[in-house]
Amino acid sequence: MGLIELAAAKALASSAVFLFITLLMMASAKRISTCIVLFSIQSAIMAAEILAIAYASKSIEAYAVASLVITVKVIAIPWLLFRIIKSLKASQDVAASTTGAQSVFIMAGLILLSFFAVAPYAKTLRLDEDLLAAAIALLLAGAFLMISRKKALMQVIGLLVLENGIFVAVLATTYSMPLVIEIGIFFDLLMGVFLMGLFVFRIRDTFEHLDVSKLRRLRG
Amino acid sequence: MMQIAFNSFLAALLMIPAITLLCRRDSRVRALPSWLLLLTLLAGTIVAGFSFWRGGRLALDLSWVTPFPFALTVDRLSAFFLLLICVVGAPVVLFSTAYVERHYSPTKADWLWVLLPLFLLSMVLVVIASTAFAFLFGWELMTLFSAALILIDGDSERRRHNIFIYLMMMHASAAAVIASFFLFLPNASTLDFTSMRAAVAAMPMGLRSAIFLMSFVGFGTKAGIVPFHLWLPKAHPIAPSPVSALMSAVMLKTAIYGFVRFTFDFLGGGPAWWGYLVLLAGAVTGLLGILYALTEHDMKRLLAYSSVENIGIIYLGLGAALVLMANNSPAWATAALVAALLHALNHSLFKSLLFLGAGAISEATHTVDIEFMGGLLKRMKITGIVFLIGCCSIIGLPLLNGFVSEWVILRAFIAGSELTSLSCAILLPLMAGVLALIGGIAVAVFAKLYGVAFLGRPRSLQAEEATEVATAMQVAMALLAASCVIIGILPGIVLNPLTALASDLMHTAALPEAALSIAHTLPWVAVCIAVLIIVIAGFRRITRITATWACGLPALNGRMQYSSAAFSKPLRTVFSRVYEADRTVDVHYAQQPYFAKSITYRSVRTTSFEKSLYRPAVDMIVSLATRLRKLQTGNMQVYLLYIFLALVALLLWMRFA
Amino acid sequence: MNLAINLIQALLLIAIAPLVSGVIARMKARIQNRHGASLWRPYADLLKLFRKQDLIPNTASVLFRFAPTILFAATAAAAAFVPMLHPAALFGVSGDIILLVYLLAIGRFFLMLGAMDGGSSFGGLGASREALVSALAEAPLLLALISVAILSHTVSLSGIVLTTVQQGPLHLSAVYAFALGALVLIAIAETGRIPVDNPSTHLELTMIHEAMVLEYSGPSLALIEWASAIKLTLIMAMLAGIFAPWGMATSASIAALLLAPLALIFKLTVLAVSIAVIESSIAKLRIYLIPDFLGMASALAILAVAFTALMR
Amino acid sequence: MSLVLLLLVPFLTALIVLTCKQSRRAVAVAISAGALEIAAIANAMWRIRSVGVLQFGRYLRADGLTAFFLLNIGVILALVLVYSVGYLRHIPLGRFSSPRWFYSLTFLFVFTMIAVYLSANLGMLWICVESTTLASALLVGFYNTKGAVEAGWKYLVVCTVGIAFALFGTIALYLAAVKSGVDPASALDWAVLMNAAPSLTATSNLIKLSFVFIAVGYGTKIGFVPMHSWLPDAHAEAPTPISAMLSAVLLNCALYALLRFDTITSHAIGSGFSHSLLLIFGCLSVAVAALLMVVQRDLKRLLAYSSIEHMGIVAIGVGLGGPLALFGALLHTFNHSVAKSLMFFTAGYVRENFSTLRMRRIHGMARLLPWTSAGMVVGGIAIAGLPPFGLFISEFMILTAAFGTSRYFIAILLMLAISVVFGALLHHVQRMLAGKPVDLPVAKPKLLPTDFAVMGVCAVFLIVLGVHIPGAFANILQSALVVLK
Repeated sequence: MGLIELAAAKALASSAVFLFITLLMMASAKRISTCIVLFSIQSAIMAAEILAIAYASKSIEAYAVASLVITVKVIAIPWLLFRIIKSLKASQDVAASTTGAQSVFIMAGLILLSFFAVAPYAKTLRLDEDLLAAAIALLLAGAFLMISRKKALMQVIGLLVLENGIFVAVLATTYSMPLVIEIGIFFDLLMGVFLMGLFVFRIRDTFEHLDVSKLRRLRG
Repeated sequence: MMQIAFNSFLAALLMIPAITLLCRRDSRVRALPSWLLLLTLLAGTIVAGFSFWRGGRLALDLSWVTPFPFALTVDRLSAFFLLLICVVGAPVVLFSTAYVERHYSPTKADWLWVLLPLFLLSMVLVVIASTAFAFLFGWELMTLFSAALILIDGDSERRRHNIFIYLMMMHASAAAVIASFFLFLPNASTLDFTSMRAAVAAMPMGLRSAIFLMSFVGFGTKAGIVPFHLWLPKAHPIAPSPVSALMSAVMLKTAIYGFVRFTFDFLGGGPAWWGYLVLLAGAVTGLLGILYALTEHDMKRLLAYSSVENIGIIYLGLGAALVLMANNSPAWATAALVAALLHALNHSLFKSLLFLGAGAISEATHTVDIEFMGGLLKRMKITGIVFLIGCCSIIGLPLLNGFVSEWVILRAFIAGSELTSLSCAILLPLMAGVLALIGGIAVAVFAKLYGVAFLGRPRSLQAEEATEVATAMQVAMALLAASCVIIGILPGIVLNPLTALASDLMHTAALPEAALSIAHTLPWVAVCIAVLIIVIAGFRRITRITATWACGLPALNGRMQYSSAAFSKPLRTVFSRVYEADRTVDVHYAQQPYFAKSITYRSVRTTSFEKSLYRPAVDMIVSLATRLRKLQTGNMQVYLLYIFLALVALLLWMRFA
Repeated sequence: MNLAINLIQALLLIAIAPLVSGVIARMKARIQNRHGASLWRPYADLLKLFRKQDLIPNTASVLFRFAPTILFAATAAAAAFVPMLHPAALFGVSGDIILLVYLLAIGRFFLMLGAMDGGSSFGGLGASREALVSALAEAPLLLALISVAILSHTVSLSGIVLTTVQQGPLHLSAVYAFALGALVLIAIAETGRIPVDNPSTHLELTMIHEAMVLEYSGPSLALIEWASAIKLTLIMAMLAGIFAPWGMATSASIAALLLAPLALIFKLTVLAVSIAVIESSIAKLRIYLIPDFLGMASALAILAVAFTALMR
Repeated sequence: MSLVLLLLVPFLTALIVLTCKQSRRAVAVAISAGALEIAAIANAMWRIRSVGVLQFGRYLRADGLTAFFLLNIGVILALVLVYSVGYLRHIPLGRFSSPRWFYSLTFLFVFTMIAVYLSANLGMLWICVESTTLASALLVGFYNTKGAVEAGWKYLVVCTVGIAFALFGTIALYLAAVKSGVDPASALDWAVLMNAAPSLTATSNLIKLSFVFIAVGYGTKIGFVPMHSWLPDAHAEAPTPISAMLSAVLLNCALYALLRFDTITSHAIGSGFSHSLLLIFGCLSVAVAALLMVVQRDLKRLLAYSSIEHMGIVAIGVGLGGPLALFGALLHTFNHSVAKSLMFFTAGYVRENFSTLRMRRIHGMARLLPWTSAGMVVGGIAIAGLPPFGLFISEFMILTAAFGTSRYFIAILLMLAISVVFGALLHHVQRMLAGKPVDLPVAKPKLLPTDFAVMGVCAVFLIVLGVHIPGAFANILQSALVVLK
């Protein structure tokens, strides 16, 4: 067993932990830009995993997917978000509705919950347990961020985290889905973020603020 | 032959609206649709009569058109109610021909002539349907069309409120009816009447009772039994008079039809408590109905309440039938059923007569408030006389149709004393007392109505200037009055076919001969009284017209007569518990405290049911809704939270279920 | 033969009605230590009235004229139901209590209308009070009759009488007591005697019947008076027939036929006396106490019906 | 090939129409393209009828179910296009809000929805559903008013989140399939999964998990309570033709996706689980929506909630299972989309004339806009589920099924809810129709012949389906049922 295999195996084994760390940091982050950076790190970790898998299972598709992840999630989307931030010239605060400490604790709780949740399946499916857990954790974390952060951009980031979660789930299957589908999903994602960016601008223009919790004209 | 007539009858009812819309432009043929409708109804009368007296069956199956089986069958029961519809419908249409053109602008008239046939058609559908789908189809349309007809008279705030209540309660009743049909489902493969009939045998008693209760509530609401009567006095009076006539006289009867269909035809009777329930409902409805009528001085609302009362009487008959059946005295049960059905027919005859009369009066005096009438008999002879006949029939005076049905019901009650079960033997005869009490109060009510509206001095200018209405109207009313008299003197003509009908509904051989003995007596009594009257009237009398004695004071005026409120006061005090009226007396003084400039007395009676039953229900729904509304906060993050929670909840459910 | 007897007794009732009221009046007078008018006075009155001319109020309509006729006709027809000399009656078997009660209602209804047609306030006053009484009296009357009908398993008056005759006084069930009580009270109310109404007063505060007939005069008034006399007699005869029918001619033998009228006269006299006694010993009730009076009657009637079932 | 055509036409139209500067040309192009598309749909349906299943490559597939929903979208598309001819007169010109943008986005929207119907692969199905959101979000925010932007934003985010869950569900299903030995390459193909379904029982837990996520995900898009929150906003703020599209086609679109998954799940682990889930959502939606309709103040929000209610009814129909209930449910989707479009069209006229949708500011419609009122009455009676209109039939079927399987609780709840809905509609509509006319803020624009045509066609559809289900239509429904069997 060569060194690289070892590295790959290590990467796979420990990547979940890295993901959790990014999540906790996101929970405690105060500035949007921090979250964006964390997001791209998160994506990078995923890319690393995929590369590892690709190397392990020698599948070209996996390499393609990895490159996609790097281009779209690690580079394109963060860049797009930074552009938006710059041109918005709005304050960088994430406007959390929970204090940092609370957020971190909740996040930790969600991570534990996810382990509890996947337990039954991991057994039956002979899956890498902590990856699946990480997937769920990312899902929950994304939802949590969207619910607890009032800034429109944070919603976007939360959504991205959430989708990362789904993506990790795909990884957990250790089989890659048909390439077309993957590409389609990525494309959709990109479009989605782009659109949301568009709406962020519109919101800024029509409401002079970006606090989505203040968008409450339509109710009942 | 009859089959063809039957089909063309239905087709015609369907076509006439189209014809109306075609004819509206041309003034020469504007009247065509109404006369066509009249002819159609006469044809219908013949068809129904054939099937009612001869017992012939007619059938029409349209299932090939519709997604669900849609079959129409005329057996004796359906024929009876079809006859009822046509017999009442024809005079009403005749009346309308004159009424409409005086009251409505051409457009409104067109609306009426479009809607009226459809309304009739929907009622016909209900009574001749032989599948659940057809029945419900007609049932729902009946409500919609009647509401549309009510709207012709205008859409003021109050009217709309009443219509709203009407439609809501009808929708609820329809739901109950639908339920009572569908409860047959697992046992009856398809919802056509024959298979439903067949399925009952296999059903457990609980299910049957559920069906019975559902149909009791559903049809009861349509029929207007207390406490589901709320809509009736609100909806009937505000319709155009011919329509009120149809609603009160015919539409209510479709509910009776449905109830009879279910309880007697499908379920074939049940345990005694069904009967007790129906009896109770009948008694309460009858009493409260007539007591509420006593306080009214809006003529049409009074008549509406008296419809409630008569429905109560019909339910008394039905209840008696159920109880007697349950205590295996089938012959008398049949008699009671006959009585109930006969009263349904009678009520539709005299009630339509009275509502048409009310229409004629409101046309002559431009009011329906009897306090502003008076002395109309001198000014509108024919109307006055036929209206009198209507009043006499509705309070069940002998030699008129109302008496016959009440007589048979009373006989059935008395026959109840023969039953072995003690409770029945006590209860049924006492019910006769209830019926008598209802009758007694009815006498007071209609003495008041007729006395105040038609007799004495005119109580207002418009009453003084009232003139007789158009001939068509008079003829229409006269026809109804005549039928009242004929049935009253020769009840045999309807009693015998009804007996046949009832006995093959109940699968009983023959009626106790005593049950119909009245049919033999009445003609003789009629002859005897007629002779006496002729003899006495034969005497030569010298008469002189003088002024009414005014205790030596200068001439009296209309305001000095007993008003309708004054007339009913003694009885109202006796039953003051029922009314819980909230009265207001405000006096404006010229000089405190002696010289009152004006005294106004207002007594508003909102039925306690409205306060204690319906208001709370509505309020509950609305408050629940407003509370739910708060959940839609407008904050997107909360929305996300909902999704999130839904997901978590489902995951847990999945885990532990 | 039967038919003949029936016709006779129907006509007899109509004929003697005024006499009965005359007797009552005489009795009252005697009790009040007055000499009183002759027994035949009512006939004289009727005759006089029939000769007079009929004054019609200018507001009145055709109904005002015909109400008395119909009233009389209906009451007379009702008279044909009541067995007096012989259990069987005209409309024999099927001439039943229900029809009887409702026939009386006809007259009452038209009298009310006639009163309201007069166009004065008295008519309405009388009519509304009459409405009160009749509305509350109808139920107990019917119930009381039904209770005896139940005992004799028939609704025809003759049938009821016949069974009582055959039972004999000692075997009567207790139901009769209740029924009798109820019927007596109702009879008083129906015929407008004290304490419910006072036929010999014209006081606005109290009068019922008199207020209704205030506008009538001449033949019309005669018919009304006669009709109410018939009603009174009819109800007395009915009481006698139901509760003490003994002495009626059950067979068509000469002896029986001779005995029957004597028995009838005896019974009617007894009843007349008792009415007279009541009328002169009790004070009239306030209008608003009449419902209680009739309530008592209803209670008795209900008990009567209930006991028919309980005591079988 | 015909499938490609189906997709190509709207896609190209979306591009071409952008080039037409003046609106008349844009309208012309749009109408003709619409005609073309409808022809294509007809052709495709005909082919499906003859062949049974159309397959193009690995990713495009059309069977009976597709055919039925294609019919639905075709009819509504036609109605909406004709309606917009009259409607476009009133589009306030803005940066993006011009007829050509409107048409371009609309056709993009149509393109994505048709893609949903045609996708053979569940992954692609997901992609298309998500892209419907993206395409329509801009349309919802079309007017760029505060309300529009807010609604658009909420719509976009909420739906994307929901759909994300659906993706997770899809993957879980994929995982399950692969785990139980389906070839990974084709483990998302519907046909393959259908064949393999019986052998998936081994991983029943995972399948349940997947269906929960699917139900929540696509349920968000269908508008099941409690995921419905985006729906009233979007429906109320979108341009009227789009509101019609959203509630008449988009909801069905998501429903279609759910149906596909439901079928697989039922085949794999028995219908018990998925159907009870659907029943829960159905009952919730019906009850809540019915109550909320009572207290609405905005006409289009009212209609939106009624859409939720009807989707609930459909869900109940599907959840009850059995041929009759399913037939009823599918029929109900069609009836509902026609009736609801009619209602939205009338709502459009109301806004044009009263320039508000606050129902308490609207009086005397019956006198001011007799024809619009007539349309509203017809539509109202129809969506209240009364004869002689189609929804009565479909609700009758669903109720029949409910009682037939003696699920009394659901049946009674359904009937109660329908009564409440009736009350709410009656209460609101009568207040708008009657009363004395308000003086209109804008000069009353008269209805074009096209408007009459649209309303007339809707009414005719409803009445015909109310008394008689044409044979051809019945066949289409039957073949759709066959797919779901």
